[in-house]
Amino acid sequence: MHRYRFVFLRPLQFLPVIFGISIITFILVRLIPGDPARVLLGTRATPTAIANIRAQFGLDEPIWLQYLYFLRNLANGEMGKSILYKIDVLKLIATRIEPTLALVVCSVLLSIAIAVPMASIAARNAGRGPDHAVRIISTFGIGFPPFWLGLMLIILFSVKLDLLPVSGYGATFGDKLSHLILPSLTIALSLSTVLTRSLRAAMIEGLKSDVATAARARGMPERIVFWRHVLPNSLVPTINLLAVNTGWLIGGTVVVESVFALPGMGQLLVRAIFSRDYMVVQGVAMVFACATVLVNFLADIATVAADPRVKL
Amino acid sequence: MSARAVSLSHAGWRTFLGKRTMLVAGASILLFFILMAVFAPLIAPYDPILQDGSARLQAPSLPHPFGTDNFGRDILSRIIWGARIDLQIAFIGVVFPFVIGTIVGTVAGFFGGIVDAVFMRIVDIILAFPFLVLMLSIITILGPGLSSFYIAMALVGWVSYARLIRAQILVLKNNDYAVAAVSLGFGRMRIMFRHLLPNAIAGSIVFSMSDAVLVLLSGAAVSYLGLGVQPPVAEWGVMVAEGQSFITTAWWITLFPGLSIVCLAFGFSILGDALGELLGVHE
Amino acid sequence: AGVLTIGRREDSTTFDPIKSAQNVDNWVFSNVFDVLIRVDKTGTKLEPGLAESWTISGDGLTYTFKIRDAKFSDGSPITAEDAAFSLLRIRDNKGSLWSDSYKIVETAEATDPKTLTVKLKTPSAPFLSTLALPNVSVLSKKAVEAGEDAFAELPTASSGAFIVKEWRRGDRVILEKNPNFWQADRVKLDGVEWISVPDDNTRMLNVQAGQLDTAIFVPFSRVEELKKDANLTVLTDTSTREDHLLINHEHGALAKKEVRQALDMALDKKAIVDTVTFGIGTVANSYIPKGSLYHYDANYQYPYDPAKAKAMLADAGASNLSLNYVVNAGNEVDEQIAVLLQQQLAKAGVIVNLQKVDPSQSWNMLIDGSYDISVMYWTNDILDPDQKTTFVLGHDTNMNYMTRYKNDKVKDLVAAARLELDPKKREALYVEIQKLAKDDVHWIDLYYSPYINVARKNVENFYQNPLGRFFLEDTVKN
Amino acid sequence: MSAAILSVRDLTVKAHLDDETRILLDAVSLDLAKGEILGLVGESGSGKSLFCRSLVRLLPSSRLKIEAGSVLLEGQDLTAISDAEMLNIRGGEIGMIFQNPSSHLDPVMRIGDQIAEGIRYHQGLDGKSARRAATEILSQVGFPDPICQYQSYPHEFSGGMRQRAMIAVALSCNPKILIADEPTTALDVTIQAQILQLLMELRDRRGLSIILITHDLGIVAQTCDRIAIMRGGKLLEEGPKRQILSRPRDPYTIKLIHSHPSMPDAEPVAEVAVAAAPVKPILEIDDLHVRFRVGGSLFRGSAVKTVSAVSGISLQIMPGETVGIVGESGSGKSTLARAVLGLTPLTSGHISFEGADLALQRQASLKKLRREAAMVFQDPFNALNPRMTIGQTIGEVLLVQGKIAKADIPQRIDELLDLVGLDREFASRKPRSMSGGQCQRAGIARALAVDPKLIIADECVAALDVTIQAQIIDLFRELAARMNLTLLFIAHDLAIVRNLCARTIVMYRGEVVEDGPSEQVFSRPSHSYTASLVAAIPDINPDKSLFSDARRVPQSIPSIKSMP
Ligand SMILES: Nc1ncnc2c1ncn2[C@@H]1O[C@H](COP(=O)(O)OP(=O)(O)OP(=O)(O)O)[C@@H](O)[C@H]1O
Ligand SMILES: Nc1ncnc2c1ncn2[C@@H]1O[C@H](COP(=O)(O)OP(=O)(O)OP(=O)(O)O)[C@@H](O)[C@H]1O
Ligand SMILES: [Mg+2]
Ligand SMILES: [Mg+2]
Repeated sequence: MHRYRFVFLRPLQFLPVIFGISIITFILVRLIPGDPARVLLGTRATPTAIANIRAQFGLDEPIWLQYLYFLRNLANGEMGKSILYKIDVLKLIATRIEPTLALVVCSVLLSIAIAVPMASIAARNAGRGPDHAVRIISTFGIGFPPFWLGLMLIILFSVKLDLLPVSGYGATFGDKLSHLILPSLTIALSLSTVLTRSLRAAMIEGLKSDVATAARARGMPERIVFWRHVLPNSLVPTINLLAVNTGWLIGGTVVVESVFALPGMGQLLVRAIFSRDYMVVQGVAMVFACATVLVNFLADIATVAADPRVKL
Repeated sequence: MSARAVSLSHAGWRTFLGKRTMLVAGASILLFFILMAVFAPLIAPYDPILQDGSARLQAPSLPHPFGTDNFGRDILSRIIWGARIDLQIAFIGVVFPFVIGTIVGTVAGFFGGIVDAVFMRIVDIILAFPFLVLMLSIITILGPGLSSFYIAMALVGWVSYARLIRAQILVLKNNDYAVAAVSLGFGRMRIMFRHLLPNAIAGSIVFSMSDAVLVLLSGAAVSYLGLGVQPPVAEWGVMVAEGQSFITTAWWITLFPGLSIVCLAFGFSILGDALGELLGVHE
Repeated sequence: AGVLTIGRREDSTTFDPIKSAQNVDNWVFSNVFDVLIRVDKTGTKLEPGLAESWTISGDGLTYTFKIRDAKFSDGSPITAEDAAFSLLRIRDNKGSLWSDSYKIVETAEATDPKTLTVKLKTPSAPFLSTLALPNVSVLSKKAVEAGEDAFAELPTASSGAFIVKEWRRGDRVILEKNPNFWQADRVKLDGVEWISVPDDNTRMLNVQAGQLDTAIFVPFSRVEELKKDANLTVLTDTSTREDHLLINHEHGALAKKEVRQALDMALDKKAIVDTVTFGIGTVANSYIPKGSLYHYDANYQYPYDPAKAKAMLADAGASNLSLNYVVNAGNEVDEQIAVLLQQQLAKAGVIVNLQKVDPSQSWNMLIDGSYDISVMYWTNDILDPDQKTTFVLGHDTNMNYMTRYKNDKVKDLVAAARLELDPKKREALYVEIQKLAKDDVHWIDLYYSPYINVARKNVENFYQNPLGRFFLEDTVKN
Repeated sequence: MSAAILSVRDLTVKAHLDDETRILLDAVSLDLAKGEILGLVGESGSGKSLFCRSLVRLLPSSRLKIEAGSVLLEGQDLTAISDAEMLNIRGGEIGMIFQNPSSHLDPVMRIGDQIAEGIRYHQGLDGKSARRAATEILSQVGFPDPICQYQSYPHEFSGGMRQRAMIAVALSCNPKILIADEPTTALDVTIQAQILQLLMELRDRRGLSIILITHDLGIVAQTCDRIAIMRGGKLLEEGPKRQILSRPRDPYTIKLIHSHPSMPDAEPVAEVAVAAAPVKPILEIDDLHVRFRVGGSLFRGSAVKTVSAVSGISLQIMPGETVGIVGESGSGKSTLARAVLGLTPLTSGHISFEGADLALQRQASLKKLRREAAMVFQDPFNALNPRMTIGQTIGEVLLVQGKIAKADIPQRIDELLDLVGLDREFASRKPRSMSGGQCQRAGIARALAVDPKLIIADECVAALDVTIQAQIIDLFRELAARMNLTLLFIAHDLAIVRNLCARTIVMYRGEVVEDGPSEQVFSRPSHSYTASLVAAIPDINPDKSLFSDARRVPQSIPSIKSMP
């Protein structure tokens, strides 16, 4: 299957992107005013203590030298030590990666589970009541700030109805899953609206398309026309939309993780930014970037799988 | 085969309105907020930042239809004044990315080759870059406030527009009228900006409407993380974020600004949908 | 019996006590490690910890501690050797954030397995208090030397009431009762889970929904509502927290004492207490908080008088005063105070420009002096007032807590008070200092506020002392 | 008309638009006999497709409604039955083939599955038997390796194969009637002949009745038994093929027949007396090669392949010549044209326009070209900027070229519009509000605005109706004669070239295989490829059979296009 040959070659393309991101994060975090040593020591820090910390983490070196060290570490598969947590950044990230990953996956699945039926209903009733209803719901879904929405969900489902845990993550699989429902729903409510809009448009197009006409002309009932011909043809733009939105989605997890106290990378990142834990910010940014690149890569594979015409 | 001249008689307008309900509805919502912003000093019943220690945390009532916050400030007045800031956020937060992205996308798509490759790698990098890291870093570098927010939005947001426009230009530049323009000896600038861009831009205009919603929400998220506009300025996102602590005791502090965001977002969305239909844009 | 779950804002960062200066860590340190000398529940007295008793030589330079018969959780005995090791480690270790505070220690040695002898370079009244810091807890020499990094991850031996069973990073620290703790009989709980829930609302909702037993850091705004909940008790424990308005004495008119006094009069602290703390705090009148050692209750309090303030400003030639107010972004209370102060000062004709920056940056701005006024708070780490006094008034390296306040008379008094070992005389010195500082308006004291925590009704004796330590040894969960 | 399998009576379809109700089909009555091929002919928009779609109640929009009339299929009125019953009629009784197989086949479903889908649904067969049946049908429509081709996706096929696949899908449920809506319009003449032959064979083998929609009378003449002519939603006349072709009654039919390019009485092209004096050629092409890199790029992997679109062409074009370039799709005609105009980089060889060599002095000769050569494009709508009025479009050219003073531009625009036979008021119209023919005239006016010596027209009439085609060709003929233009006319319709051009060049796979005076090329083709091309033109005279053994087109699938 030569159409899939890009799978082996594409990763080469990632290198410049990852490299670019490493430089940008490196410079960016160091441009932020404020000093990790001071954050670490608090307001009562003495100048000697601060100098001591700076020396310990190599922050007194010139930036370019720090970057070279960083690259050298990277080549050895390390990302330096967290200033705040004093452990290896990769090790730290490894402890935090699962909740974020699980959250993203659940949100995407849930969004799809919401978007496909919504879009189908809308598209098959285009211009009529159900269509308008879907459009109104989805515009409302996107308008609410997620932190507010999340809190409302907690109040409703956890406090009032006592159905689901308020926050946190859990230890067993089932436990984790029940903790993920509300946060995923919070993200899915906005993500699904984006997907619904795109799917709906593609489906309406598809229902009017020649492919659908041809299927009807050979006597296929509307059900088959829709599920066998229209839906598969609508998927590709949606897959790409999802891929493009990964960065945004990951950004969204930051707020949701903090509302739902999920011990993921988003929380780690926010705390790292506010405490100027350079190495951790760098590390998380790189991991996020790699994840985005990877998701786009997977989306490419999915696109190729979903549409035999596509060559990459 | 003669084309019918378009004349909008009275009845014509009626059918126009009939066909364009969405457009009209979206535009009206937007207009409503614009008027609200413009005439804020006239219609707001109270000074939006004036604190009244005797009227703290009052539930909605006749003198304060939307209630008051923990400083005794009138929520309605703050929402009305907030419209100024939020419309500004939506507008500026979209315009700069739009302009930058459009220019970059046009140039990259038109010239192709190395120019395109370089721009697209930059786009890749920014897309892969966690949006919030960039946003938070830039805002902390420049100090919280609107201008930092705009700069952050512009640095990140242009990418979507550049991608959209570039994709369009790549298709359009092989169109016969573009080839014709080349064969007739037109200059590159003319071809790019007079022939290609006007035909490529509809998608971006539609997208800019939903982008405005995202910008508003990013503003709110930034407020949640404490980096929103400087107090005591009234801004809806900040109002929702600040009101969070009263969410169970004084729901009105968050609900009304929240609803304002939703309504404005709603206006933008349906305007975007309608424009999309009008301009024949397929998402 | 039972496992107590506590919700807090942030997760621990490490278990190596010398490598953290964060409250989040100190709370857990004091559950897991014991110190030689403890601060009691009231926060005003020292009491024996692992040191059964101690003596101080006449010159105030030599301290001799008798180490109690106690064991680490791994069963090995706690010796003077371990105590000396811990004290020297916090002074000498490269990664220690506290070296400076223990530089005063000349030597520390185990003269016999149960006797620790410490020699100081100079006499120091607050020295004993500093031994109560959780950061200088007694660690097992053997366990630490087996691997510092591993120890910081998960301490293998603890001298305190609990042992660390598991640390789910970002989520929770799980503690289990230490059967070898020398006061194990006192400990009722089977275990404790410190759970991080960053969002204030979520944290409160967790307790309301019964998914957490307790939550700390209750926002002022929630107290009223939580009190109404029949399942909950809202605990307000005296703290050493004091919120104050820093003034940059080097900036123009602010150098004039009269101007600073006028500002103090222009502020309606009662209104702040009412609006921001919902009446929970109390108006402050001294930099030494009410309830702590040597607090001078009768200290002068500038009256709220905007008209007089305006007049005074005019007299001082500062009628068009315009101030740059650095606000900590993301801090709800700070932002609220800022908004309030802005309006209050406007009444006295002072224009305040709010500049919101994120906290790590604002410290830099304060240190660099690029501010006019800014609100900060302080909570004592140690029982002795010396630490705060030195930082705030003693012309230390931090420019008197970034205010650039200079008064040599006060400076001398601070130094004298540090060396004075007689409590009576010391108190007199501190009263004098408090009076002078008030008169100079080195900063404007705003309010004291208690620690506010919330617990389910089935939790008893959940208590935080003024220095912030949680006495979970006594806590009961029914 | 005894054994009418399908009889349509007074079928009326109306469109309920916002501001008016339009009658799209006006009481059309027609009969289709068993085993008969009925040709439905008419200009674009006359309602041919709509008629066929209304037979199976697949109207393109919910605003269109069948208002009156009946459609009797073996006595059953299709306008009255339920939707569920209709499902069995569609595909089961009446199969449809569409003009554009590329867009009607599901791109993400295997060809075989698309065929099997109908079989399973209509005949209730299980997967395996459906698969076997589908494979059988594939071989019936001429796929040489049906088992393998069952697995293919539409995009892997050439146009001709796709149309065969489309037919296979339509046949999958054994319909009695096949409706073929312009099944060959998108195809090359040679492929067209193959498909038409396939349809006739199927009719013979299966006893199908076929309605064949087309706008090419030649096709009708070659394949149908009866002809029906439509215009503006009305059936103008109907009758046996020979009767209509030889004794048309309606004036429109007469015009249609007479504008057919293959009509023998179309005036022979006057051999333009190329000045005897040795003139220099206006255009000289010497051993031109144009290769394209396909697939691979530096990062995208997949080995870089090159396609030779033009390989080794040498030509000389004299001033004032009208040269037709013909050849099947993909033979490199457009590439040649673009290369001449400097729109595509040359791989090797030389092109010199009035002595300026494009390879050696690129800038200079491009400048010259831009001022003295112009191009007319295939798709008239696509060639004009949709956002500009015709006046703006032409004015812009005049402005940029700067050959005339700014003040004279409006006047010149009027002159140009007059020249191409457009009303002056069209200056303020946008392409969207104009018909294809009008747009093409505007495109020609834009080309003339350059005041060119050379015009290259690439398939400029392919997208137009026959009648409009004839008008445009007349316009070219007139312009060429009047303005002493050199015309390079690219087409794949040989009849048109024969009609317009004095000289014809035949291209095949990037090479020129024949070059000479048109009469000679068409009557005595020297290359076998030319011969097969000529043979595949459907003649309007039914007696010059397309399918007679002498002209027989090979039936095998591997079309020239799909060869490596
Ligand atoms: N959805 C629609 N709404 C309104 N009018 C329509 C619609 N579809 C087709 N028509 C009109 O119906 C008429 C007949 O169209 P039809 O497609 O049958 O023409 P045709 O003869 O097949 O033309 P062509 O040769 O271009 O395929 C046209 O005038 C067209 O404008
Ligand atoms: N830009 C390009 N990149 C790659 N291959 C191309 C390109 N343009 C043309 N080709 C290939 O070159 C060959 C000749 O194409 P060209 O368009 O010149 O054919 P044509 O004779 O004009 O066909 P048609 O009648 O379909 O217009 C074809 O195989 C085509 O696929
Ligand atoms: Mg048609
Ligand atoms: Mg071509």
